[in-house]
Amino acid sequence: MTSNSTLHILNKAPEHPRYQACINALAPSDTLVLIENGVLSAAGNQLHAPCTLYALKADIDARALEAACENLNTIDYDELVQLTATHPKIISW
Amino acid sequence: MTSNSTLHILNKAPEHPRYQACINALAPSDTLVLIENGVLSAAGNQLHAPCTLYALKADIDARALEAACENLNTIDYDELVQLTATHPKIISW
Amino acid sequence: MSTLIVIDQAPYGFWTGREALDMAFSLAAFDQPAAMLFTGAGVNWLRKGQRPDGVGQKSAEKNLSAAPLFGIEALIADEHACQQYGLTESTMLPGVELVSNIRDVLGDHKHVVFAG
Amino acid sequence: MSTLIVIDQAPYGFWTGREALDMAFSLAAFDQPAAMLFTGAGVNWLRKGQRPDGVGQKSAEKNLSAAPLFGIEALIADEHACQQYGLTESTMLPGVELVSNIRDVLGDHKHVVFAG
Amino acid sequence: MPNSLTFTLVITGAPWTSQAPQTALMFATAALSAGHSIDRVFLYGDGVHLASSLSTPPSDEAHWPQQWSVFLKKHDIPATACIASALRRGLIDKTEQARYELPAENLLAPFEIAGLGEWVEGSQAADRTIYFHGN
Amino acid sequence: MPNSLTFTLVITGAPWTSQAPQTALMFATAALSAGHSIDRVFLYGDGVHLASSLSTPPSDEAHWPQQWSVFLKKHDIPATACIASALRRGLIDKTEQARYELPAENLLAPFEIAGLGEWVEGSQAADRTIYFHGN
Repeated sequence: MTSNSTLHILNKAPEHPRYQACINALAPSDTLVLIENGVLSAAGNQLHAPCTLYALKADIDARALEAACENLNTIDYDELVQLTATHPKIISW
Repeated sequence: MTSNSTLHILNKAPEHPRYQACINALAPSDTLVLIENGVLSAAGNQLHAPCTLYALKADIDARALEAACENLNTIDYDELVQLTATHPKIISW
Repeated sequence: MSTLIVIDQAPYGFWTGREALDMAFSLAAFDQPAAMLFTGAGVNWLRKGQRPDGVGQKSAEKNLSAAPLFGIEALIADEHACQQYGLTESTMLPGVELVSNIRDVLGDHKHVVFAG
Repeated sequence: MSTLIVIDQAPYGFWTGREALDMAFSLAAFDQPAAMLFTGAGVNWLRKGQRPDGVGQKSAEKNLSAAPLFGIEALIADEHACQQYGLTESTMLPGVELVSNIRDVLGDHKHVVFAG
Repeated sequence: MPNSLTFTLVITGAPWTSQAPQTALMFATAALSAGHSIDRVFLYGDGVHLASSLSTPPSDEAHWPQQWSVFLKKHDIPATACIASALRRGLIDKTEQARYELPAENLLAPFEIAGLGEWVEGSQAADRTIYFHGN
Repeated sequence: MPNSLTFTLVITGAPWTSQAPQTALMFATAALSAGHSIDRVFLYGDGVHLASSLSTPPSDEAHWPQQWSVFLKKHDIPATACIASALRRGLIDKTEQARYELPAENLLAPFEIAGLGEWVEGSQAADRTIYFHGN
């Protein structure tokens, strides 16, 4: 259980204003999961997250970002559920 | 008739990615009309348009931006129609 | 612990803010503590003197001014966003708390909710 | 003179791009000259090897690859946006023209249209 | 004063999501006042929701589908919702109800459902095509 | 392994506009597989369009309202569309059809229409409330 950390679920492309708002809100003990258009931030080295980071594999595959994401921890929907189970506090951006 | 210039109609707040794309596309001979959330760029001196500029009064009033817009040319819907009539080329952003 | 409803989109152009406000009112109506955070273009909800007759909508300012009556615990605004949009004490609704560190505000609430 | 259909939103997360593509195909079907411009997050339409089975959608790449067959005159991409999203010649669909000055592209077309 | 022109209006933003239908109506009213004509209105993408016969806002709020319906009828302006956008989003006329054996239809008169060809024709024939997008 | 938890899912993004309904369904399926339970699904804002009985995508495309309907029935999960969001957007059940004398109803079973109280109750009662927004 990592009960002191917040799980952030981010589905916005980096040019969306809520993307940067989420990044600014991250604490080092938090966990960030990129889903949907959120995975696009892994393209072109735009991503600078100061905490534990995951990205959803189905969304990476859809957008052909396997190469850009090779240094990220990729997860499937089962692992996303597990992260929500171990984090009592979750923010969907 | 100002047939060489493009009329740009911009309804996005300044933090929307299409806002800056529109501003970047403006030529000095163009005309920009701010409508809807576009008028928010007049607040806080965020607006830097290199061309003729108008803002729609109904949208300024709704958002209480009369003071911020006092140096802008404000127009009503009739004048907006007139601008579309005098500009053969129009881009709605 | 309270629920924080976040509005980060401007009024009139978007409908999401009104639906966020309804969420806050609904929590209060069921005696659940609720606060609201205005950030990004959402701070434009807080400007005094809105006159939306010409755009055929009801006043967002008027809707929001009912928040204390409904029992919303706090209206919190992102200081930086207020500066960006030229909002000062004199142009803003009364009773809004300005904060510079959003991360702390998010940390203070058990639930943090966007309406869309 | 041609109509330029602009896509500035990413595929899969938004539906607008597909409806933009339908507009371009429709123009071509009625023998009206049409070109497409990809800019902002819209350049992500152009990445090779999209496999959207896991998100329950049809391939945007596959849809787009029909453009020359349908008679779309040009696929144009904003060079700067391609750089931002790490798109290179080797990761991009073939036949895309890179441009650095969007203003010129907009100026070259009689109609410039976003789908939403 | 410019000559009388014909306008095609395209609305892509939904009511109760964006301001597009309202701005478009104010624009359309002003265009007619100035002596121009509107040869057609085309709803595309989320804009098709403007043509719902079931929209029921609170009675003290503007009712954009109804306002548009009254305006279109009064001035005899044809208005079309794109069939591909409409079917996906559950906007259905009698013909499509029969074709797909659906339980109801919900298209507000005088809106009709047709293909993108209407848009192509409109934007070729009209002097001006103006788009009203969501925010 | 964590204990079995209850989830409330809130969907605010519309199908054929956003990816939210699809991501939510994948999440919901995975949650049940892991032994968790979903105590309710709440549609809010544009998310109410997921509950349309008239959505008719091309036959070679995913049909998200139908997929959700099958999933909810199979697992006996209650699902509610917010009444205020739904009425404005033309999403109507039999009760509202009668109350407002509307020409049809278009609510897909097993979705129901109810107030935000459902959301308040869900987010208080469930161990986790997860939101699926548009992009």
